[in-house]
Amino acid sequence: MNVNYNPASVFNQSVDFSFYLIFMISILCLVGITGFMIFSVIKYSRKNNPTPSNLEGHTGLEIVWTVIPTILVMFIFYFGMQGFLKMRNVPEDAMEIRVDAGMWWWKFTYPNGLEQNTAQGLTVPADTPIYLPLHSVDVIHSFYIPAFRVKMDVVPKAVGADDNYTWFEASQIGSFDLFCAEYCGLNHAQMITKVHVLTKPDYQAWLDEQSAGFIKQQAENPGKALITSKGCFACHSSDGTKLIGPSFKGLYGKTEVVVTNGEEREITIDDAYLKTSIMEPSKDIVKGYQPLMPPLPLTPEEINAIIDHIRELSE
Amino acid sequence: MESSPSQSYLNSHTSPKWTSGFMSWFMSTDHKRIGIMYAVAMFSFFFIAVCLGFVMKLQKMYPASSGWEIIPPELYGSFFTLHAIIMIFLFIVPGAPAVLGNFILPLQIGAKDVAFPRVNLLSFWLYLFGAVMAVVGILLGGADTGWTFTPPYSINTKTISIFGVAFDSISWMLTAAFILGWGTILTGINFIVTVHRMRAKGMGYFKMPLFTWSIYATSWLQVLATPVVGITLLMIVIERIMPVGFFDPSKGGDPILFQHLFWIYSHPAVYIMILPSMGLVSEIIPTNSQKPIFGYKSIAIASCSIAGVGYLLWAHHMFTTGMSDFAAILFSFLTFFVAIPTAIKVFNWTATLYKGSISLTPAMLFALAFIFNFSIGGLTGMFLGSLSTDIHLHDTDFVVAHFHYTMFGGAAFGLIGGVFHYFPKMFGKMYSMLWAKIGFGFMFIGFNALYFPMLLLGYYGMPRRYHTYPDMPIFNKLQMASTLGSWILVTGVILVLAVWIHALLKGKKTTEVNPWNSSTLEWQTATPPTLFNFEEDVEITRDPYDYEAFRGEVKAGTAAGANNV
Amino acid sequence: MNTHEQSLSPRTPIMVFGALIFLTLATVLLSGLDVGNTGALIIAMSVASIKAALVLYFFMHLNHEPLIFKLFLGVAFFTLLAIFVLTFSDYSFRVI
Amino acid sequence: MSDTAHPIEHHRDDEGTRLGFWLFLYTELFLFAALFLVYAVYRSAHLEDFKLAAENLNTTIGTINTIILLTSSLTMVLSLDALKKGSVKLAKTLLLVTFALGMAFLVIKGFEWSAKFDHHLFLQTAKGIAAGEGSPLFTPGEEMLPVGQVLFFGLYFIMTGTHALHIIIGATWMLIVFFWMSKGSINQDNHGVLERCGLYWHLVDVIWIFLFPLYYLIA
Ligand code: HEA
Ligand code: HEA
Ligand code: HEC
Ligand code: CUA
Ligand SMILES: [Cu+2]
Repeated sequence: MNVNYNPASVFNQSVDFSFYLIFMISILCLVGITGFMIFSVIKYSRKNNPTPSNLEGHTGLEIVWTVIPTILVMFIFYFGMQGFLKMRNVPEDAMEIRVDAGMWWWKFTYPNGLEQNTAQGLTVPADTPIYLPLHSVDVIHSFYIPAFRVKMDVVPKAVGADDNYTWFEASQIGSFDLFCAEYCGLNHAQMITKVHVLTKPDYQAWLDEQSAGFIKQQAENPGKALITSKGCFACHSSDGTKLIGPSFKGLYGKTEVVVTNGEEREITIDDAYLKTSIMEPSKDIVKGYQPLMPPLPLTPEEINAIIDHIRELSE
Repeated sequence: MESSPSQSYLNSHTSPKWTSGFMSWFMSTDHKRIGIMYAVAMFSFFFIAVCLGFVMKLQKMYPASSGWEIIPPELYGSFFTLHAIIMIFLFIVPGAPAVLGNFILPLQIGAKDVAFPRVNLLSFWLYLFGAVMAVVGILLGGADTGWTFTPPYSINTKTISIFGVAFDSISWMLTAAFILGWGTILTGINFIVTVHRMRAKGMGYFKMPLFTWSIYATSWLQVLATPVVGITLLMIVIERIMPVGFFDPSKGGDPILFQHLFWIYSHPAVYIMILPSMGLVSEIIPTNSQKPIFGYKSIAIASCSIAGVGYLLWAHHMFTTGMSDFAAILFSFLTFFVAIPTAIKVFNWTATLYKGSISLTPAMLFALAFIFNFSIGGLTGMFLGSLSTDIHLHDTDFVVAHFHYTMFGGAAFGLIGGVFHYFPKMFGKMYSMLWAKIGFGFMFIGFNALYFPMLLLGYYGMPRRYHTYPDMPIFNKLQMASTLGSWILVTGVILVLAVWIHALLKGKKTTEVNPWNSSTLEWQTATPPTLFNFEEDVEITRDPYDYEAFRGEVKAGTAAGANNV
Repeated sequence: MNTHEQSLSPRTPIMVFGALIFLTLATVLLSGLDVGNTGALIIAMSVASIKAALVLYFFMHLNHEPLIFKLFLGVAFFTLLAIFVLTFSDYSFRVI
Repeated sequence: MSDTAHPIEHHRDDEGTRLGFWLFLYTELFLFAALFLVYAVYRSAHLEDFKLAAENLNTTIGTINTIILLTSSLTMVLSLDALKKGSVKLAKTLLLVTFALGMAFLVIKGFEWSAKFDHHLFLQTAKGIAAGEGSPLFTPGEEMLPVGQVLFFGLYFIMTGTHALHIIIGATWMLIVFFWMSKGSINQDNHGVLERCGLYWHLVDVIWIFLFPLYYLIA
């Protein structure tokens, strides 16, 4: 079964109602207009009706087809607005999951600090309102779940500005597509992940298990946990595959050619180099790659942990 | 009635210095020659954009997982940007006013030329300069921002660079768009003054033909909206070169503000595209029904109210950007008010058919197809104007289908109809009716086969500007249908272009003044028109679409037209 | 050639000029007053509008032009107003 | 281009030309309107920063410049009046005075600009912000301006810069008109060009009338 668009959230009712209302009005207008055109073209063809009338207008008719559309569109507006207001008013008891987006990854942060990346997707309990503040680290993305009829742009904001948000309440168990709907460069079409809707008990079990693993990993290998949660794996692999950026495997200690300020130079990868690569990605560009890596906010400790892990991957 | 073929604008010239060859065109201030030059330039650029669209459709034939890749993602990104920049800034916005507005408007109001013929030529040069600059920009790397140039992406992107970062092709393209804007503005000013100052004796405002009305309304939008986008695009250029953060949040700017400024122009621009075509339809339908247009005054006023109201609803493109809820509701409310004058026009056109004497010339076929396609386009606009449904449909293929229905099924179909209508008058040549109708058939069917599936795709959640898409039966089938449609469509386009080129080169010569028996003024001058349009000053006594009076004049021999209708 | 009756004596322009200088100095002095942000904005913009109107009407001879010129000014003015008001329907309700 | 045969250019329609020129002026106005809109939005968002930043601008200099520009508008009007009355010589003198005032405005503006540059009110600080505090790009010790002030100066430079560009265009045009007046092709009967040049100049003045309080006064 295709689960991409089947109604699956509390918004479907109002959105789909508006949709069908407009659809019915449209079909009515279109059939009327087209029908009348075809009828006239046949009935009043040059052959069938060689002498045209000199009809210039009809005030009554003009009024009718000004007033009726006005009334119809006001209905359309009203129902559209009702549905919209519902989407903008988050229920008090909603559970918060923070959404971060960047080129070209998603990250979902749960209230207990658990983080999920693009490959893992967003897991939520059914029949629970979920409130999602939306952050972007670089350009505008758009958080879109067709089956839930929700969409909101993920806009990078100045310090202190209001963040965008959206919310939904899934009403069906299953996995649904989550797209990025605002053009954000090269891999815009790959910025896709899934929303997994679980029953409440299943969700609780999932959460406990994940959190345990997460906490364990964080304690044992903070670097790997960070690389996973910050979304580095969207562009870097740990098994030698070349993605958007170079693989982390065997990186440490390697000699390679980088372009700095337009000049090529050869370097050996060490702690200091890794540090600048991560803090100021646009300074040294590895030859053969595009300057696409975004600067990510990391504390010095976090960077050290990441570097430790990259070193481990090369041992 | 036949005209003496001796001195048409095609063999006389405005300048004593350049009397023949290329320069006699390139330096000509004659509004008719300028119109033709625009047409030639525009169609050349347009053809590039059609090819880009065609390739995009090919790319979408199969989903990603099938391994199908005609073009890599970075090319797809620049293709839809260039496709849109050419289609919008080089083709459809300057299109109707510059080609048919230039050619027909002065003839329709009995003027010898536009108010500022030299400024008119300057507009053309600006257009050509900007257009060539844009095309050179494409060759030098192009842009991959979408025609909406949304920051911060447009400020940061370096995806596309042939010469590395040294050549900033995005700033280059933005500057080209800025220059094109000035060409449009000057054309607009020219037409407004022409309409106000140069109408023939006796032609009151409500005796002007409806095409003139629509160009007049368009011109106001051009004058008042274009400068806003001009300076906004320059601000992006400045931001790319210097570290000021007008729209960059990391420097305190608000990226949404750019979208406001962009749509302040670009929403009115969609009415710049459609109004002239509406005007053409208002000419074609009464002519081919041989009866007055239904509700002349309300159509004229509707043109102006579309322009006026059209200025006030730009932010309906921004419902999902996170602007304030109040603004979203306000703009949604205002959006619906533009539907009303549009509805009035649509109903009036259909009512004109009633009790007419209809002949289905190619122009008429395109005009009727315009009504059908544009109704679908406009009605899908209702889904987008309504808040809750737009949240779902925004930035999906539904929007793409909506604007192709309006811009292409509407504006471009109207234009093609207009060209078929005025072709004999412009060149004194007749085209093949049969092949024109066959071309129409292909275009109409292909068009709907291409874009109707996209409406459904959008409803099922297919985002736009996607280089590829996830493998799902519903997506796969609809994408395939849409790609097949594009093949039929392109066959139609090629047929239509071939009909025109054939007619120009080998078509039957005609000097018939009024081949369609139209009652408006432009059909009363020679075919092709003489340099200054009218031999003597004209005086208007009747309404433009008073066919009864017109038939009387034909009988009395004071007007040109076939007697037997 | 201008068909309208025009007084070409320099009296009017000089008087208008006097008024403009006066308003300039007045607005500079008034800006010293403590009337709050909105107050200062309103005063400054009102004075500027009066000055602009003077320039448009007298220096740019709008007073001698036919009605159509004034209608055009009206169209431009109201469009400007609409842009500002509608844009602030967003920014008045949002922190950027 | 010399289009001798063209009937439109023979039959002169001064009022139509003026109408067209006014429309052109509105497009200029809308060009600036977009900038004013950006200013208004950021001012409302960063009120305190805008006020602090505005204190770096010198009100006296601003006032002097305003008066210079208003005076130049007056001399422009008088020049046109003189030409209409037939005293070409007086008209030429007044036009030169207008030109000189325009230049004076530019010179003063130039001094103001270079002072701002010296104080690093623009590029350097903006660069620091782009890199963000804590970034190695950021040189410690260099004064950091809050984003609101950077926006203020960015807008200040682009708006006064665009305005100055218009002054330059207007002044160049005046020189051309002056030259034509000397040649006699602009005269009592044919004063349209001077009139349009004047209209343009006054528009530049009107724009300054709004720029002045927004940048120099409401601090
Ligand atoms: C020629 C161009 C053209 C025209 C004429 C229109 C006409 C309209 N458009 Fe469209 N539009 C575009 C070109 C055009 N549009 C483009 C290019 C985009 C996308 C830009 C981008 O993002 O790249 C767009 C996007 C767009 C959006 C944003 C969608 C999104 O991104 O989320 C919206 C939202 O409100 C919208 C609405 C409308 C409306 C309400 C009309 C109205 O004017 C339509 C009025 C017409 C009718 C209503 C039909 C005829 C009337 C009847 C048959 C009578 C009966 C009717 C009723 C009773 C309702 N358009
Ligand atoms: C006028 C506008 C116009 C026209 C005619 C077209 C024509 C076509 N468009 Fe275009 N399209 C746009 C404007 C237009 N497009 C815009 C603005 C976008 C948005 C880009 C963005 O996201 O930024 C877009 C995006 C767009 C996409 C979406 C990209 C994406 O989001 O992933 C696709 C996908 O297939 C597409 C396909 C096509 C095809 C196959 C054609 C054509 O190949 C079909 C063939 C064309 C014709 C048959 C026209 C014939 C007309 C005449 C002959 C006119 C006669 C004229 C005179 C007399 C003057 N277009
Ligand atoms: C948007 C994709 C993207 C993301 C996300 C990303 N990178 Fe990168 N990265 C790149 C690209 C592309 C390059 C190569 C060009 C360059 O050197 O800047 C690169 C280069 C690097 C290098 C230098 C590699 C070498 O061979 O010299 C390091 C180290 C690095 N990234 C670490 C990280 C870390 C750590 C993260 C997460 C916190 C991360 N990256 C996130 C795209 C990305
Ligand atoms: Cu992120 Cu598109
Ligand atoms: Cu719109």
